[in-house]
Amino acid sequence: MSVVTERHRPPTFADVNRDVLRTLATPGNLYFGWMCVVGLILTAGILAWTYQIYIGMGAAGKRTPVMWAMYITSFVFWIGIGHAGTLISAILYLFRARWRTSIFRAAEAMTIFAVMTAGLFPLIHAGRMWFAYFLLPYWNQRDLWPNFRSPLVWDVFAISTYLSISTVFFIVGLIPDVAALRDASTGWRRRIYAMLALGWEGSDAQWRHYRRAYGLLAALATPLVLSVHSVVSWDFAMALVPGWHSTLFAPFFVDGAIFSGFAMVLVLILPMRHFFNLHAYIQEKHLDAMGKLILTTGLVLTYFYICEIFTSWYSGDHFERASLFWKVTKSYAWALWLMYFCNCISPLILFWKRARTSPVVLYVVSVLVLIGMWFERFNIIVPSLAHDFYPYTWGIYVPTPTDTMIVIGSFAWFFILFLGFIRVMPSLSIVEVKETLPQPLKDGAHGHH
Amino acid sequence: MKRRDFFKIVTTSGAAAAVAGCQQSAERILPLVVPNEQIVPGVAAWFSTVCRECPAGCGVIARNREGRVVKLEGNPDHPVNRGALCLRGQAALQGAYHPDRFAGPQQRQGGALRAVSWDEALKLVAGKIGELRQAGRSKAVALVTQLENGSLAVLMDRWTQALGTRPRVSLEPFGYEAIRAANRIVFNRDAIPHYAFEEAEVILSLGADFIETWLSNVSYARAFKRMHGFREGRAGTFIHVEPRQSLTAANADEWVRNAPGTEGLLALAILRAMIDEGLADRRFSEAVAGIDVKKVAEESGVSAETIKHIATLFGRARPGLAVGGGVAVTGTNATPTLVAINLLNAATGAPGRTIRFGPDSAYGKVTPYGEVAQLVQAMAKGEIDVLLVGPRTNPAFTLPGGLKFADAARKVGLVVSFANQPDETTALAHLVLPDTHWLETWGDYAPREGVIGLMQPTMSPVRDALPMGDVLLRAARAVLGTEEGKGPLPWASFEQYLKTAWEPLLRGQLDGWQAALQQGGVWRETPPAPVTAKIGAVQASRPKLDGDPGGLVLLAYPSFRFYDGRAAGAAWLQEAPDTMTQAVWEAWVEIARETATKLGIAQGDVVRVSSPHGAIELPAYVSASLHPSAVAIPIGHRYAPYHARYVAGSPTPMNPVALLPAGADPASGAAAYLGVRVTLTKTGTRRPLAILQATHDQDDRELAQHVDLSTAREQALRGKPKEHEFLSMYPPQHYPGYRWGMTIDVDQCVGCQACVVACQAENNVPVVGKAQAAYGRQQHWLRIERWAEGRPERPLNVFLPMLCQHCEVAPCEPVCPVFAAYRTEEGLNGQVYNRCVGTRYCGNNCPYHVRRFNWYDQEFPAPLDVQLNPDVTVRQLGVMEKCTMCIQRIVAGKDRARDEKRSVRDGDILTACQQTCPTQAITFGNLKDDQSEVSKLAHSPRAYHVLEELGTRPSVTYLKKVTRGHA
Amino acid sequence: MRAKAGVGALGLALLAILVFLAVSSWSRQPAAARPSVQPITFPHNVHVQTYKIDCQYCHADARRSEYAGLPSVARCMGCHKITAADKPEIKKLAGYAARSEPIPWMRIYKVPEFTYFPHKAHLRAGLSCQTCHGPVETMTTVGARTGPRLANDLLNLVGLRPAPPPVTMGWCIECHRRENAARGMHAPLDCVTCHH
Amino acid sequence: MATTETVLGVFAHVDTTVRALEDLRAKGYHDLTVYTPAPVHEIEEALERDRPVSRVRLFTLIGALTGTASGFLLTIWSALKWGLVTGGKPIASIPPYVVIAFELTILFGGVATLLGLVILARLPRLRPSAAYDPRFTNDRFGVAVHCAPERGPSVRQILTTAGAEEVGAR
Repeated sequence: MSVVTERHRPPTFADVNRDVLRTLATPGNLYFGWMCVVGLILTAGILAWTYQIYIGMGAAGKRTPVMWAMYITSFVFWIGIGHAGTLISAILYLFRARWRTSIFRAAEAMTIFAVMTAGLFPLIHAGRMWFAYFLLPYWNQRDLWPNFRSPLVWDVFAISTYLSISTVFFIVGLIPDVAALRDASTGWRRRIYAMLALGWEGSDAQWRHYRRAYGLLAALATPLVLSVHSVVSWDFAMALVPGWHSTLFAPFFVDGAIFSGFAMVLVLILPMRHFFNLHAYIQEKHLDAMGKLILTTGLVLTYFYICEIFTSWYSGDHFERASLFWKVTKSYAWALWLMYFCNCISPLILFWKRARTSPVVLYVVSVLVLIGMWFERFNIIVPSLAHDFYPYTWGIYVPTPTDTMIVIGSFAWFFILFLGFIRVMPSLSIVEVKETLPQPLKDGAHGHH
Repeated sequence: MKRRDFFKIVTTSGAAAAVAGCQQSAERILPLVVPNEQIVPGVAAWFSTVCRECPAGCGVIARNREGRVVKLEGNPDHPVNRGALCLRGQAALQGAYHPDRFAGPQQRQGGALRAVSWDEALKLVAGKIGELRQAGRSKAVALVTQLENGSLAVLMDRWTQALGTRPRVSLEPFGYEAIRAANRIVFNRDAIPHYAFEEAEVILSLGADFIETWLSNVSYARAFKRMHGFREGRAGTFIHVEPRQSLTAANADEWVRNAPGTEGLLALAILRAMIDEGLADRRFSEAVAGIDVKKVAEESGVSAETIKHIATLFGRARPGLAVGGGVAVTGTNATPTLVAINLLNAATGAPGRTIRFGPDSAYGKVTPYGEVAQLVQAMAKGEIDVLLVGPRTNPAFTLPGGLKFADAARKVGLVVSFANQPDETTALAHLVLPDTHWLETWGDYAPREGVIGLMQPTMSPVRDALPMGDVLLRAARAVLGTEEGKGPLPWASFEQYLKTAWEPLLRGQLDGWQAALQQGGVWRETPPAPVTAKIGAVQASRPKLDGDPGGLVLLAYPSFRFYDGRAAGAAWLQEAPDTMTQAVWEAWVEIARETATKLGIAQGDVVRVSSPHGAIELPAYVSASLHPSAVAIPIGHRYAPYHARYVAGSPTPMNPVALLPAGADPASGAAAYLGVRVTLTKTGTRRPLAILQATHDQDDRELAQHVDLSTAREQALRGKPKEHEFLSMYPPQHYPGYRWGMTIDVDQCVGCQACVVACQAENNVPVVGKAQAAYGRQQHWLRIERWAEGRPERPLNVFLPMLCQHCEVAPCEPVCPVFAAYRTEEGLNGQVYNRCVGTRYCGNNCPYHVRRFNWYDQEFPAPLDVQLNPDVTVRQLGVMEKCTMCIQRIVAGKDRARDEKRSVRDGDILTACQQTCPTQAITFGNLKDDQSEVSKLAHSPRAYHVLEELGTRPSVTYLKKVTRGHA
Repeated sequence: MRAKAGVGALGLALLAILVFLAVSSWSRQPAAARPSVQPITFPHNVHVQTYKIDCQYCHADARRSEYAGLPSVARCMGCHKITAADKPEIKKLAGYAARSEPIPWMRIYKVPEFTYFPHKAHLRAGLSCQTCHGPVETMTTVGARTGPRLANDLLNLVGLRPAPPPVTMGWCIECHRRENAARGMHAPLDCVTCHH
Repeated sequence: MATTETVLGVFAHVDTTVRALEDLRAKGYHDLTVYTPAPVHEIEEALERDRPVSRVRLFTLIGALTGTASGFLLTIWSALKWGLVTGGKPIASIPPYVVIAFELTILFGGVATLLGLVILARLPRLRPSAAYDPRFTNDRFGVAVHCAPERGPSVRQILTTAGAEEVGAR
């Protein structure tokens, strides 16, 4: 516990190894308690899903015309969350933003788990999930293939690609760290880590290929990140529904995704920093940088909201205008205004540096942003459908215990994965932290030993 | 139950096997024991019969597949309905397959009905009647049936004579006795004539709901649209006077809202105005001597200008037709009112042209309500020991509450009901002898003079049942101690009697019986008899009303969905919305907005409606159009026991007849449906109605379009100015064979919902129940929307049947990830259920919202599952479904054409909705053929597409409604 | 260590629920029919080959109906009142006839609920029964393995294209395509022709 | 180890390691393996002068191009199988297929990159190489020199002079 107390002195390479390995020690009661709570919620969610499969989609509150509701809302929400990780690891890597190093591992893990959570929702949502494999292209005796014109098939491709590439990226990034774990552990753990480390030694040849491959992966992942949420946004933009049919959607969704992704990163990192005493690695300047990013993306999002309102007014399209007016004033207006408050107003506090460096303020803003971003998707999906072209069928969606439980259960699923992860894998990148540390020099100012 | 399983059931039923035995293992196939000549498994056999859901007596052909009737259609040869059928006729199947049908005869033992054998049951009846006969009290036996005028009626009358009982009572709750009485007075004919709506130039209806239930709704709706529908520049005018905006009122060019009970005064005032304008003969002055148009205007709430305007319009018509009916002319002043209407007719030259005595309606044979009331009084006095109540007759439900039928029935020693499903009367009966459903029985019925419909069993009985005629014959022989072939009632069965009775009718015709069976009966032209009108003074006054003088006038009107309640067992009808309110399942009390505001009642509040004779509690429907002095409740809403699965909570009585007094119109003996004032009290609870239409305001979206008559005429002559073509980035679509399309003439649609139920019957569309329907989960593939424009209290109503538009550029198709939705080579929007994963993307992206998702696995409670159309898949939970344009009929039509080595022509393929439409608003056919009807209509100047600006290019073309401005 | 055991138990419980979930969703799939022994050992070979009875003599509905139809018990008895009346199998038949009971044959050929298959149209196109039903004239009781097979599906999955098993969609389509190409027929390939 | 010997020097500092490398280079020792806990720019620079650019990018390129091609092939070929029209669009609708092709480009490119890494870096390695020491993933740097046995002492000399904490043969 040496380094942390001596804030004035940056950690050494050995400190890094020790501090990271410390996070993998046997969990305490607090951790087990959390696992239990999250596990119970997850169990309830799974039971709700089972019930829904058995009874039919009617168990969820969907109806004509609101045939998509909380499941797709949560799907888009989780995909959005999944954006921060790859953004931090790929785009910021290419931009050589050094502050990313202490947070990117947690963010990447979050990405993968968020995408895994998101990936469940199309299944939960499908009326006959047992035939969901129809969406995959595979050889079959009937010669039937999916309809590649459907944005849902694009989703299948985009999301599975995103999950694969993120996982590859994540695993590649983990290899040297797992090697460090291997060298520091004993017994069966050592054997498992040894297997996962693929015999990494950190030789110059390995590093050479590794760095090249990592750079290329980052280069591939960058357009991918931007494309995935664009594709998801096209689920809506390609449809005819007023409130969905907009060319604005791709950048709008990508920005929102980054916005919510960073909020989620903060929601995960701040407690980690607190409980694992990682103040030396996750410093105020890191928080400050993320605060700035949230503020920026929040302002961009506000601009998009204004554009959205402006275009539907300026289009002169009767359906668009009616839809907008209805959203702003009628049954779901509370959700819309809640969203505006969370996404447009609450991040403004981050204009102050003191707010950006205060973990409490950041945490509160992040939670608000997450709520706001969930409702953003809700506001795009539900009210647009509830008040679309055909007045005969207009109707309000009312959630049921089943779909509410499933959505809450999805958060439990995400957190259980994340809580599991931080106990078995280094949640800080040992290698990259070392890279940013002052090098151990015998003759330099900082050298010691 | 899967749709094709009944291949097995049927085939077991070479003999009359009960459907209960249908639980076969899924892998067994059972051949017939003895081949049945008429039935080929997999090929439909059609049997003609007569619909007995109301006394209109439409001809029906029943589609029999593997021994079970799966669909009813109107008999195209029948002169009454010409192939069309109303929603009640379509839903009659659900009566035959009613899940609560009695499994056999029942006897009340210890308060509950228990099964007994036919022999025991018959012995009981015969014993009781025999006893009375021995005691010389034969007159203590009473037989009450629905209106019968064929062989069964003759047989029953012979029966009553042979046994010396009281004369038979033909009980029809809506008997139109006052029309008969008025005709007696004015035209000296005790009859209800045939009204030739199609010949009239102007129709003036004073409360006659001829599109809903009045006399013969299918026939008159059809004739009305022939007169009223826009055809090559010609279109008649229709003025309707009623305090409530009924479906018929909504179809009027001008709906005049009057104070309840002032129809007679209005008729006289119109006549007065006609005379003043010189549009009617001076001899009619005598009749309207005391009438002052201004005073009538004051009393009726109809302005003097309106009265004069109507007089001008109607007076110029040669001929016109004035009809009176409905609740508003069934008060204590009903006869004078209808006399006044008769005089209007006489003044415009209607008799002999639009009003034809000769082909008189069967309704003329109904026992007047006054006599029914006498019977009930006799029962109450204990003069009746045996009461036999025929099938489809439910006096405990349909007789006014003031008559206290239930109390009277408790004084009867033996109440026998022939109903085959439980109702309010079987609840009082000591013995139930279930009659066969009319689809399972022999019979005949003459809806009007000259038209005799012949009934034959279209399938074997679904449950153990005997025709009432057989039971009566057997009982009588047991009483009289005679044998078969001897005595006054020698026939072995009613079937034998029927065939004997028909012999003289068919004399001289080779194979006459077969021909009559095939045609569905015999008909010949009956020329109209000349009549002269007798003009005398008319004492038109307001009706006498019971109850709190400060209360609201109760308008208890027959529901076009349930008639008097006999059709209410069909879940299809419960879920077919009332077109005006778009409410399903539960009944409601329609309260004028003014009254609701005053009493603080909001829509869905449960309101207690009380009269001196009873009280019922119903949810409120707040109406902007109802006359403020009235409240309206539909008659006929009741639930069958199996409806419990569809409606949560225990059902409450919904019958407004229970609030009515026992009184009658003294001149005719007609029941006074307009007879009581009621008071409303809020109960404080809420029970929101299941209303399917979110709003009647189309918010300038031009879904239901209309054009005024002069523009329509001009365009019909000169053609419509060409509109811009929609541009496309893609090459035009190629159709190698046919291209199917549909046109729907909004001007022809009267909103009767027949197509909705026909579609449900044809396509195995499930019923979902009140809560689900209220939550937007109804499964109908076709719906009729009511769009209202203009002032809410006097709106212009347009009915828009909405179904899958089969768009050429369908928004639903490209979004489907698995090609479950795609465009077929024949221009349909295909939906492959077994490929569907249930993402519901198509449902979102369909701007018309005609796609229906299976939120649950919908059940078809046995034996309703036997009705399922074997040609249509029963959809599993989690799949999307929608209108297929009856693809199974298209396949069958092409198959037939190919057998004959030709291509499909107009008429080869009729969709279920098109087939049953009384006004022929729907046309289906090949759009590639320039000569087909559908092509011609699709190029009409009135043609438009719903939400055309979206560029979906639908295959369904609508023709605009033609409005008459201010008539 | 207790904490670890708790986490493990939780994990196991979740796994169990997931398995249940999988099974419950799988059970929603329609079950396939299984062949079984017929109530009477009916020798097609004797009837068709020895006595040269036309298929449609017994399956008389094939040319006019969706279904091929089964002979009524009366039709069987038409011959068997006299012919071979002493054989045990015929006695069984006579028993059904005497009791006025239908013979509970096991179904061999069955298309799924969501598939419309008309015999009539295929006969009109000139197909012989054997094209689909195999050499029935050589069989005693008809037996056939129809419908999708797992092995076939797996082979397909890896890109091999084995011949589709009889009475599967691939099999229907193959024939329709072949006949359209080879004989200029107009066998429909439109989904909703069979699936409606 | 008949013909060559491996001499390992363990360093605690970057500057000493770089110095050792420079010295070895100057003396003509090119057959080196350097172990570092993290990539160090200076060390890389010292080594990179001798070494070619990693060929991983070739894998990436081929993978990505294969992805693009298979994306278009799969979509167009499978659409032609049944030729179903949806929404009035052509059977082979290129714009939507671009999305699939793009995603497959990335997917195949990424997988190929991983493959390239695994192949070129000779992963997975079942047994650690002789010169490896677990400290190299912690805070120590290793320089392994492969040389003829007779040159061993001279190498040791260079390493020790440069500042190695520990020098030994492996």
